[in-house]
Amino acid sequence: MSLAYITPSERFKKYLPKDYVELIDFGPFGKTQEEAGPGNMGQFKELMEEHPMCSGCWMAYYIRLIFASLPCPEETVTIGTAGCGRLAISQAAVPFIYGNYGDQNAMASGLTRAFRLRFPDKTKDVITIAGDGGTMDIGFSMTMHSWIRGERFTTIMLDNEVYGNTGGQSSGMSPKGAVLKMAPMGKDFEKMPATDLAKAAGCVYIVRMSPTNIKAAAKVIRRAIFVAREVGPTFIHAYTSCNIEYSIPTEDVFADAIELGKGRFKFDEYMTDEAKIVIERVEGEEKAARKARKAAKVAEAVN
Amino acid sequence: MSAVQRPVLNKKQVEMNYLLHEAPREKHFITGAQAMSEAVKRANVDMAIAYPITPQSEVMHLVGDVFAQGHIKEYYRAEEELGTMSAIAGASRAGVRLFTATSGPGLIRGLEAIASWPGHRVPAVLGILTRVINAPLSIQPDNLEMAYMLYSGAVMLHAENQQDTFDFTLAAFAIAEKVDVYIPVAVATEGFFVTHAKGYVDMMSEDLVYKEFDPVASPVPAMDNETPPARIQRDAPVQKSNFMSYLIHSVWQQEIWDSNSRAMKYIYEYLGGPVEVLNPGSDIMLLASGCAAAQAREAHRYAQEEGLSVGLVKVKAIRPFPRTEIREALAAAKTVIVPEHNIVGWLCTEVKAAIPNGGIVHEGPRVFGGMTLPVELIMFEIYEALGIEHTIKL
Amino acid sequence: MTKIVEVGPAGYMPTSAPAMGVELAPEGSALLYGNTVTPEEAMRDAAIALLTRKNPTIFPGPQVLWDWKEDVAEKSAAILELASEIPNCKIIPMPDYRPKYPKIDVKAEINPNHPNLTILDNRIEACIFVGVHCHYANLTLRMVRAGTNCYTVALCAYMGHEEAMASIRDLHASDIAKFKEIVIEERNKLGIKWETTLPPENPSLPKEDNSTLSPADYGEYRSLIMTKKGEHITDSE
Amino acid sequence: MAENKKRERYNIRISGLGGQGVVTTAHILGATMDNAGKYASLVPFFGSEKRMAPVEAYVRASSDPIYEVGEVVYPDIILIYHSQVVTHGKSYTMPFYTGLKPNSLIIINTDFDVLTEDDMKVLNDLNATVVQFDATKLAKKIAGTELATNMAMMGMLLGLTKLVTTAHIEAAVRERFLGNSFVASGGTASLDSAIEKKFKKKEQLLTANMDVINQTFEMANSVDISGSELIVRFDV
Repeated sequence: MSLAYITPSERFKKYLPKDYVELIDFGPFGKTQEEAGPGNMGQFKELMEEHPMCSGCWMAYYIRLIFASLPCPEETVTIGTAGCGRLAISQAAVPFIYGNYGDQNAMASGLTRAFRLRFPDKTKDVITIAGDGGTMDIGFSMTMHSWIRGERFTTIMLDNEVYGNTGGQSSGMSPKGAVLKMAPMGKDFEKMPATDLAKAAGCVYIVRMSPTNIKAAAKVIRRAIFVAREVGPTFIHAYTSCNIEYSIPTEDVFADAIELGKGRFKFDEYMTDEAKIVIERVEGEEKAARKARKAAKVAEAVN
Repeated sequence: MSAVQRPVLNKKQVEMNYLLHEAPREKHFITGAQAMSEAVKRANVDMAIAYPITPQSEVMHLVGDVFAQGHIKEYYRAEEELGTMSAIAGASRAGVRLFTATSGPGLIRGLEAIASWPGHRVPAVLGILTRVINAPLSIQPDNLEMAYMLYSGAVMLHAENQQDTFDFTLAAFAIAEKVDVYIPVAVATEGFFVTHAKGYVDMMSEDLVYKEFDPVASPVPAMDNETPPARIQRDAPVQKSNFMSYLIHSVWQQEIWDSNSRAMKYIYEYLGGPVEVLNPGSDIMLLASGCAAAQAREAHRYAQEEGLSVGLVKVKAIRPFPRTEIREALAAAKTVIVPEHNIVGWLCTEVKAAIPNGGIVHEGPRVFGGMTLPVELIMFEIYEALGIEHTIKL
Repeated sequence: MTKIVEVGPAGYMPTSAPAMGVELAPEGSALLYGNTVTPEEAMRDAAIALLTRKNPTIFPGPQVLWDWKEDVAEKSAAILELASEIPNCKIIPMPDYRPKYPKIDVKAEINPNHPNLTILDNRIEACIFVGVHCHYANLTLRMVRAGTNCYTVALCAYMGHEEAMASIRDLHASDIAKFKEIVIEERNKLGIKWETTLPPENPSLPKEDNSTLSPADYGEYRSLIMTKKGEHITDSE
Repeated sequence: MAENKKRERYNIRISGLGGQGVVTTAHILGATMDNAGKYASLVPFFGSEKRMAPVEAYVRASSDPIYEVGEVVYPDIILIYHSQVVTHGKSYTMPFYTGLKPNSLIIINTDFDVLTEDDMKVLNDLNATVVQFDATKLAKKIAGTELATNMAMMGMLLGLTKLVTTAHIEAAVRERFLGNSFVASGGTASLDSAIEKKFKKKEQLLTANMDVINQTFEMANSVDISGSELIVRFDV
């Protein structure tokens, strides 16, 4: 774990803007989940800062949640593509690569392999975060082939079931019948079976969900990253509504997310036996570490 | 993970100047595809990614063999060219030395990503083994695809033969990685005519390699979480706001073309300059690049044997375009003949625009669609230009 | 000396210095207004600019602001020593390269995507860029030349910058120390009285006070965004 | 171009059918010239090298360095590996003598006279020499396989032109069958293994090939083609 590149040089510390100094002192770097997890995401400027998305954007919320859940933000690189999502992703203090249209999983393939050859003894996490269009339409072949090749990184699809950034066109992930731009008579084919495709292509950990439960969502993100480190490709298909194009009043965004969480985004978690072993081990270790810290705290209090 | 263990090789790392100019060389009789993969072997490449397309496939399968032999560290066959070129862009952010190659339609398919490499500051080396791109389908050599690369911002070298292919490819890595350049270098040569044909190549020992890639000596930080700044999106999408104008994008583009022009001094250093001129001051100057330069060289030889006032300008660097050098070389010419392997005559257009008296540039001869450019075709133009009677029947 | 690269503003869309024929100085030399000169000559002209123009400022970049490399401590110390010899010199850092949304704090930092905001707001007429990656330095220097009347000095660990009025290449801490000596010499020649003083600290805006916000400000999903330390989030379903 | 320059350099076009070893011949010819300290460049025809489909390969051989690349459009020497190239027009270059330069040489593998009256008139006007023999029969007779047809054709060519010695050829053939520096399509490689099985040992294969070549050298030595009739026939 290297924090050197985010540690201010001693002499310049007082010449840096405060929020940069706070990155290390109060930011999520080098911290445990209890100290810096989603439960505390309000305290970090990096995750709090004004996002450039529409008011009430559920995607912006989920992206913040992703960053708050990272097991090791100081060793993580995110990759995105054109779409609303990258506007928020680029606000975080984690490196973000913005490539060409839909090529995030191809980029991640190169990046992950290059990291492994340059840093054989380090863990560097790579996550692609793209919309339904980038992941399942324009980037489809690159997404699928990165899974088929067994590339070890995490793919997160922010599914708002529409091309929000270009003004509300129908996507492969739009539900059948949805009347959207470029589907003026209603979309005439089914929503693409993303998680089935992921399973067929060899993803070893797959979750479909509507991230309304903060703890459950964080757990899934971490599981996906831990498994990708050791076993193979992992995929999270998350519902992140577009309240503008689907005309969801801001105050109803949460209710809509809960509603879809009961419907086509019903929680579904798949893992291979190999993935399961990793999850059980890592979560066991985390639990033990939590216990140990608690015990130490109690001991300290007693003393 | 592969069950087969690749051997660990111990090689001597040297500077590019030593490698190209001082290291003892031995003559080999090999194909252009072999020449390119032999250069990759000596370039200490970290990673190669490619999607097969004829005639490039010969090069990249040989590079795969070179990987299996332990000369490079990582290699895979990607899903298609856009995936390939994007993966190169991704790997490049981690700070490794990269190579890929493609041909004709593959280049066009990957062009969206390739055109973004310079702006992304991707110092990869791209082999272009030329091939017909237009319908109907054909696998034959025709370098029209190079015209589509001219405005990408990449440095472009055009190899005449197997020896050039070897030397240019090797030098390309050093040029691409200079801090004041740091953009991709494309090394083009004609498919089949060079890739699948054997020629003599003087090569240094494969125990010598170009010194390791240094991701710190870079005009942009590697995105490896080792180099500051932490808050980095290396290629921020530019959106105009009250606080930002499009000026950032325009100066960024200028920077890419400035970097391209800064490559010229290294083209002099490693390749002896962007042009080779034989018999300067002749009445007729043949000007050509790539295989057309080989045909022109042959025509030049015949013309010398016949005592004709014919000179040759071989253009090695297409980008940066050697405007000054070409002006100088053509200053005394009465006629310039530009043989080319494409229908549009992209080199001819550039040459016409580069000199003050563009009218002396003769259009062609051009062949395309995989046709050979017989020396007789060039001789025909020379005789016609000089008003000499001849017996050439085409 | 013909000044090829001059103090701006050069206008709406200036020709780049390389396109005007400026080439990077060879090893052992420096660039001054686009001409190859000795490093001392360039430093002397730069020193006079920093001593005579308004609001001299040093813009340190990520390579010297963060503690990632052996030579950072030595270089950052040398930069501060140099700053403390330039009367009323300020230090405004360039801590990273991403554009600042929604708004940059121009007193606290400079950014390569919109450097002129900081330079114009602070009326900076002479500045030094040091420790900025070459790509971003070139972009910044060109925009500064385009839109401001600021004299730019580039202190570069690599090959220098055509766009700067004065460019020093292959920079080591010892070169910064030498520059400092030249600044002192020129200051004395100009008869400027100055006691070695470190520049003022970063004047970042005070941290926003979120304590006055109420959960009601955050609508339906307030609990997800505004969790406070110690506040327990139960399942929201 | 000056006429007197022509004979220092041979521009060879080889026309045959898929499976006859046309591309292999080009590579061996190239290596042979290399072994002799001379120069060669070759361009294999690529595309659909299916069995019995037309195949062309091109070799330039010279005592001076060669710059030119690409197909030989105006050849001095043409090798025809199969009578169907002439009779059925199984060739990418029609008629088979297209582009032939004056005073040139054509070697045809056939067991009957393939040239028409019209062909002979054109070739006579060009002062060409046509060497005609049944290379396939010779290959079967000496090596026991028609796969050595290309050796017979190459042997005849080199025997007539005397560009190299049999030692240079042997080294090249040895490199071709025992070395690994050869680049060709996958089909050629599987053909090799078929031959290997037939001969059990590579050495045997080599010897058989060399026997064919030596025999054609002898045949070539027995005639002087300069100033000969248009057609020179060998009995096998």
